[in-house]
Amino acid sequence: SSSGGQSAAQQASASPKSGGTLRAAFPGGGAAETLDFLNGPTALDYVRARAMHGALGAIDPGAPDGVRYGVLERIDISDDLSSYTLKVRRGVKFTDGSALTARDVLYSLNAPVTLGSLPFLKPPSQNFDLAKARVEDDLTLVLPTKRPIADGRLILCQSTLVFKDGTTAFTAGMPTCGPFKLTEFQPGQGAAFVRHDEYYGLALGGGPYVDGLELRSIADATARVNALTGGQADFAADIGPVASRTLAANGRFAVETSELPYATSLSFGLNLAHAPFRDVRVRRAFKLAVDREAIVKTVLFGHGFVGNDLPSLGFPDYAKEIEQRPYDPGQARSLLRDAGADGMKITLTTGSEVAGLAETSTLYAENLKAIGVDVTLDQRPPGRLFADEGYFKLPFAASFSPPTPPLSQYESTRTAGAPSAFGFDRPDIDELVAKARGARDAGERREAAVRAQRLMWEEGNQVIPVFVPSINGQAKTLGGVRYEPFASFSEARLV
Amino acid sequence: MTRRALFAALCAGVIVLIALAGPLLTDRSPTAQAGNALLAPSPEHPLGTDVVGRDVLARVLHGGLAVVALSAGATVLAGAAGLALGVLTGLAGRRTGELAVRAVDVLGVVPPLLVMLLLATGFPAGDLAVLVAVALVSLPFSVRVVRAATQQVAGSGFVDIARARGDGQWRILRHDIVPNILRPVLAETGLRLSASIHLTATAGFLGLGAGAPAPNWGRMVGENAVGFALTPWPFLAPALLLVVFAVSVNLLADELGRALGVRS
Amino acid sequence: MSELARVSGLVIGPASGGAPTVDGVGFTLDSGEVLGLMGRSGSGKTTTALTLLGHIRPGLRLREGSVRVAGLDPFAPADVRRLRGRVVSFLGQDPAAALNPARRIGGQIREAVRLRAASAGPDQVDRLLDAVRLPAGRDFLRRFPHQISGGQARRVAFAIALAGAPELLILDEPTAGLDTVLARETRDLLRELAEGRGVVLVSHDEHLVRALAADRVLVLDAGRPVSAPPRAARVTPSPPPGPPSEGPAALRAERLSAAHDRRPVLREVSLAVGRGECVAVVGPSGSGKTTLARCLVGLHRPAGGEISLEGTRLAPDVRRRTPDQRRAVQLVAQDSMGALNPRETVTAALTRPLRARGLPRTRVPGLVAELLGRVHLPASLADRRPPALSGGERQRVNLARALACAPRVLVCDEVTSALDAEIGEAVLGLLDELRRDLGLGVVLITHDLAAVARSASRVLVVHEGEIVERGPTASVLSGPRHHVTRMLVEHAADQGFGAPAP
Amino acid sequence: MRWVAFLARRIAGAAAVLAILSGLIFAATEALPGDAAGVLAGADASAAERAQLRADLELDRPPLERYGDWIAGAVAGDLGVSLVGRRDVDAVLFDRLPNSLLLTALALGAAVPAAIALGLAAGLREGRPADRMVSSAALVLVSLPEFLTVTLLIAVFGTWLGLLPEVSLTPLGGRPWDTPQAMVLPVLSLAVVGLAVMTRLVRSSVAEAAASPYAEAARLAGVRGVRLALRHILPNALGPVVQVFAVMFGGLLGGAVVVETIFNYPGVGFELQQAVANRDVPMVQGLALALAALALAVLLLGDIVGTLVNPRLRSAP
Ligand SMILES: Nc1ncnc2c1ncn2[C@@H]1O[C@H](COP(=O)(O)OP(=O)(O)OP(=O)(O)O)[C@@H](O)[C@H]1O
Ligand SMILES: Nc1ncnc2c1ncn2[C@@H]1O[C@H](COP(=O)(O)OP(=O)(O)OP(=O)(O)O)[C@@H](O)[C@H]1O
Ligand SMILES: [Mg+2]
Ligand SMILES: [Mg+2]
Ligand code: NI
Repeated sequence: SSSGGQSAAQQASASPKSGGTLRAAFPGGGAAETLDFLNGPTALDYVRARAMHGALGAIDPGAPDGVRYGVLERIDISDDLSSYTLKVRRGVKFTDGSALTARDVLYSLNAPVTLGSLPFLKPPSQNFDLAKARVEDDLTLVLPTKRPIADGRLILCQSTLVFKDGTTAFTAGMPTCGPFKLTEFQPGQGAAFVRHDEYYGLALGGGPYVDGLELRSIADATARVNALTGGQADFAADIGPVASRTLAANGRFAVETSELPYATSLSFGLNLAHAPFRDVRVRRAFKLAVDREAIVKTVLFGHGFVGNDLPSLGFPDYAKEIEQRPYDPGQARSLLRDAGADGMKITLTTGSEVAGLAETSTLYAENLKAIGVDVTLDQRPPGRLFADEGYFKLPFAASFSPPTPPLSQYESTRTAGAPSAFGFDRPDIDELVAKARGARDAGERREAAVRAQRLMWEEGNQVIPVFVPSINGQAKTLGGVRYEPFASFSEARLV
Repeated sequence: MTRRALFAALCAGVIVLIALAGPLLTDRSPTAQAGNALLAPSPEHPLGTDVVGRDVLARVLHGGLAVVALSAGATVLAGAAGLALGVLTGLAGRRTGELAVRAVDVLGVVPPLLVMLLLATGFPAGDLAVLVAVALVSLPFSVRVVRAATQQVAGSGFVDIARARGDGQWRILRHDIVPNILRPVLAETGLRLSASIHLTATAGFLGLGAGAPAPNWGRMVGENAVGFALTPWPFLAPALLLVVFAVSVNLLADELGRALGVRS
Repeated sequence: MSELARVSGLVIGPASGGAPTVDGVGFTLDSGEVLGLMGRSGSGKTTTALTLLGHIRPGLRLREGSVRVAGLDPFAPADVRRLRGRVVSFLGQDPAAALNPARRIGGQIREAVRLRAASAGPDQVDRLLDAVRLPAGRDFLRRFPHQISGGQARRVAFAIALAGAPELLILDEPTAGLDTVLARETRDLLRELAEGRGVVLVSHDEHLVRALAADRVLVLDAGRPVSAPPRAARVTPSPPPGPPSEGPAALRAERLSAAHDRRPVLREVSLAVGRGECVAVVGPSGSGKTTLARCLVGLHRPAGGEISLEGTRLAPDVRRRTPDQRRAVQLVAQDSMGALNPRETVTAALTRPLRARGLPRTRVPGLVAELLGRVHLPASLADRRPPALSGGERQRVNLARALACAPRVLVCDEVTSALDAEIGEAVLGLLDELRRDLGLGVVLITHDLAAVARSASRVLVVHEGEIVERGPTASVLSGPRHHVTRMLVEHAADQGFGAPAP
Repeated sequence: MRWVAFLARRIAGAAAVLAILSGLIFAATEALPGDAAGVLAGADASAAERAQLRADLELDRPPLERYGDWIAGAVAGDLGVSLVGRRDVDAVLFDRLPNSLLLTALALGAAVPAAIALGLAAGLREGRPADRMVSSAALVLVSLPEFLTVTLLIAVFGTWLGLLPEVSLTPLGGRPWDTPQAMVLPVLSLAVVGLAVMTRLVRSSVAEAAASPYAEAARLAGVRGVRLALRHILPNALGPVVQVFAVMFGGLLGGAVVVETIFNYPGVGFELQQAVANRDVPMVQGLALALAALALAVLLLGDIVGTLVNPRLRSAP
């Protein structure tokens, strides 16, 4: 039952009530957890940061601009797509009482470069020329782009959090402007918060509704479920498809899955350095061979979305007009035969980094055997898949990708023969993507985006059979949990 | 042979038989998807299906060989090395003995999991890594038990006499030391086997060791642990086989020790 | 006088069936009485005595008969608890094996005192130690059983048995392995102890039994009570010792010193045994005889001195000696229980040295049978393990095993202490024969001056680690010069083993 | 004096082992394929980004140089900074080690006396019903893989009976012992595993000692029951047992990973596993070294006690 977060939220708002302490369990990273979310390796680090720091906004396909604004009021784009004007919301206050200004926002956008960060926080600095940014007044910031782009709002709002100008260390006592105030943090154990009473959202009639928030770090999925069922937590993140079925049978708990676009793609890279994959028929055969429905049904117990070998399902730029590729082992087999790759030998390297990856790989391998590929599965222990320098040299490797807008993601990972493209180097598609991002006219933009994606769909070297949402368990008393892109509790309520 | 010994031998025999002849007893593929995941037992799937919808019975029948070979291999490896090292260091002069024991200590103090993780990463074949890791991890136990027992016996009058008589080390070992330390050694061997079964299963549980999707009781236990609450069989069937195997071999070791240790 | 114990119709045999070990034994004992239990080695004395404690050795089974001690049945679990240690106290035949190797002797004695005597002051321990003539010093009490001499171990065990003044004392060979002075003192002590309580005295020492038990003597023969009193051991005068052989001595030790834990126990001891010669080493218990024996065979590393075999110098450590040298010098150890591998049958124990000599497999069984015969052990023992042997049988297995090596020198540490006069005589006769026929040199460590007189050509007297007197047997025994020798000889004379007339 | 020399020799030996181990640990962690940069960067990072990360993390310096720095630091009590999360390794160690030590100590504290009691009870009654019962139970327990035992314990005490929490959530800012009820299941899980192993060893040693002549002599002297067991039989049975207890401690300490993971117990084993998964080399090295040092210390203790309980060794250490 992928009921989505909405219904529960509605339930909760039917009888709105404030107060209580919400306890949520997340897979943590042990002592490696840090308040420095720029370098924090786990999802929990980011969730925690999101609770304490204000965000520029969040991606929201339903909103007019494709984003829901946070500490910003709006983002205006110049007609030539070369300059973005950020309007800071008036009255956003830090916990030390000072007001948030455009300078703080600029500093925060620059921080991933000046303070160092993990790659996923770098897109704003890659797309905007921050050195040339101008602070017009306390509430106005103008950002020139490096080259004209239309999807800058998504990039800015996807994951940027704001903190005070001049911050160099992330500590428990630092001023923050998010929905909650941190009161206690213990790496590997958890963090405790109280509601930030000066939070700008309250004045707008929103949350947070709970008085306190506890984010607990529990590494083992079974343990998280146990914490939930044992009443030690109200929310358990990422419990995985199997546990979700167990939980669904229990009347006191609900299984909630994140809505699109917040789903992780499971993908398989066909390395073009490996001769058989240079033949597009072989690539197509590999795409036709996979039984996507079966994977969704058996591996994900229905909590998943069938993929169409294109990333970023659910984002505005995603080409939903391209027809769904069928499961056609017969045609796959004949394509292989035509290409002379019948009975080809290949090793599929996979891991268990995210829920369903290992199982999906297992089923895919069986699907491939059925069309006559002699496939060996190399299942690496957890945490081992990308650790290897040689990962991008593997002929056939599993991967996953968190939800990101398709075009900017393509540019940062697959253009100009980037190693992560597994030898896929198509200047024509690169150009189409660049055009799509930079076109002033919406129709033109759309058309280029779809054309680029169709080419990737037809000739690309990525098999993306399914998208796995975040599957969480929660007490029936909890509602209003949102995704941006991880679970956020700023609007959550306990009834 | 006592009734217990007979029973133990029978159980162990059945398990080994399942392990060896299992693949012949089914024509179902142990890796092919046979239906929905985690189906309850039915006539078609007597033990149900596992987390990815493979027939559990077929996997159980195919998955014994690796485990039996792995645990027996590790036991023999660790047991033999432990006996040899333990006896030698127990008999050797103070200096040499101490040195050798220190050397083994090096192994003993590295957390077993670390050894396993390191080896599982370093070796290309995961199962071999598990075997070596298990053997290495068990070795210090073996050596210490055997060594302590040996030291106790080595001080007795009859060993003195044999030595004074000119019996070679080997003869003393065979006639005086080994028979008198046999009980702890056999008990220890039983423990080695359980330990290696544990570690193999734990490796599976933690996702170490390569070879997936090939079935292996240890790995099956790990793979299906999440589905325990939905249908226990994919988890229980291999776990039970492992436990029965360990119990029966331990029992056999005990009975053997009793039989050999009879004080007329 | 009240009846303390009654045994009737006792039949005990191997659990696996076969001829009984004890067959129809019965007796009664009043308090104040001493009952002597005599008979040949293996005749069932120990087995009978143990029934008073309700104990049957593993492998044997009580077939018939009843036992009552102080009106209680020792074979009833409830009664045995009230008996053992309180009413009945036991001194075993192998005290070395009976002491707990992991505990200090002081602790073991103290425990026995505390356990049995309700109002025991610390002086109780001292009194016991004094009674058995053991030093009460801290240094001694802190030692472990393997750190004391055989005679000392027996006295420690005796002290433990005496603790708490039990009503019935069962003593299995209380004087075996004690020097004549101690043996005499033990006899006096026992006479004192017998007042007001009962004593069952198992001994092959006819004089001791006769002195204490008067005519309350039960003689066993192959498990059956026999009426005839045992034939008095006739001490045959020794065959005139042959003249010391020419050439280098078979075994020679020169200025040998040794220590235990840096405490010197041997000081510059020199000794030589010629081919075919028998040299006796006598001395009070704890004087260092066993240490000397262990030095000779290389099991104890001397602190100084030299040992040579037929002129060739021997390494002090047995591990450094050649196989041939090792075989040439054999030890028959004092602790006969500890010296046998509990897991090895008699046959296996004898087969090993024979095979090690490289004898063909086919000849071995014949030789094993021959060896058993020579030490007067029945072939029925061949498949037993040491716990199923009597004390004297074990001693003889040890001897047979040493002989199986075909040694040139045999170091015998109390080889006849657990043997009755007849078998003891036979064993000494066997040694004579080997000396004569094979030129075997014998170092005879013993407390039995009669045996010395019978076999040895020369005697060394050790006292506190030093040789205080040496000389031809006849002259030493008849004209002892050192006071220690004098004491030993005098006490021997009291016991009836007079020195042979000069 | 002899004892001083003996201790000095043992301690020097342990130090030498530790030195060798530090080299081994460093080499082994170096040999792990891949590095933290790869893990941190994720699948989508470019080669340049990886290189940058490697440089940031100082992974591009020669290994020997880094080993030197590490050892110099370790001697001075500074184990460096973790690559992931950038925390002082010693701080993590000092935070987690007490928790693990407590868990292990409680487990051993529960298991050792119980194992001795059960092993004695069974070994003294060899072949009788009490022995059968204890031996069979130990046999089955010893044959159960840890995670199975843990799963069963959770199912019984947590899920069915609802007596104890299934997860050991330590109050934030507190220590595990602040919520003792949350420690029961982890301790029990760990203890059960050790208990079975040790019971079996104690039993076999005791059975051996109980059949010895001195035990028989003690029985004939009227020593019975607890006294017989504790004063006469146990001292002789203890040699091999002490040794195993010592190895056990090291094993439990480092091997508590499964238990710590399942209960989310904040211990060193759990951190170690995380660190290996993260390829966080300084963290792995620091934790492994600390565990090794600790285990060595316990082994040393085991050796000393083992020598003490074996008088033949004791009199001439
Ligand atoms: N291993 C040992 N450690 C310390 N002292 C010992 C050891 N063995 C023997 N001793 C002591 O050394 C002395 C000599 O012992 P030894 O066994 O040689 O005497 P012995 O002459 O054979 O006595 P006995 O006639 O009683 O057998 C004794 O005082 C004894 O207590
Ligand atoms: N477990 C057993 N099975 C069979 N025979 C045994 C067993 N134990 C002892 N015997 C035999 O029983 C006989 C009597 O033994 P016991 O120890 O009573 O003799 P003993 O008269 O004390 O002899 P010694 O003077 O040599 O000590 C011996 O021949 C011995 O071999
Ligand atoms: Mg006897
Ligand atoms: Mg002696
Ligand atoms: Ni004097």
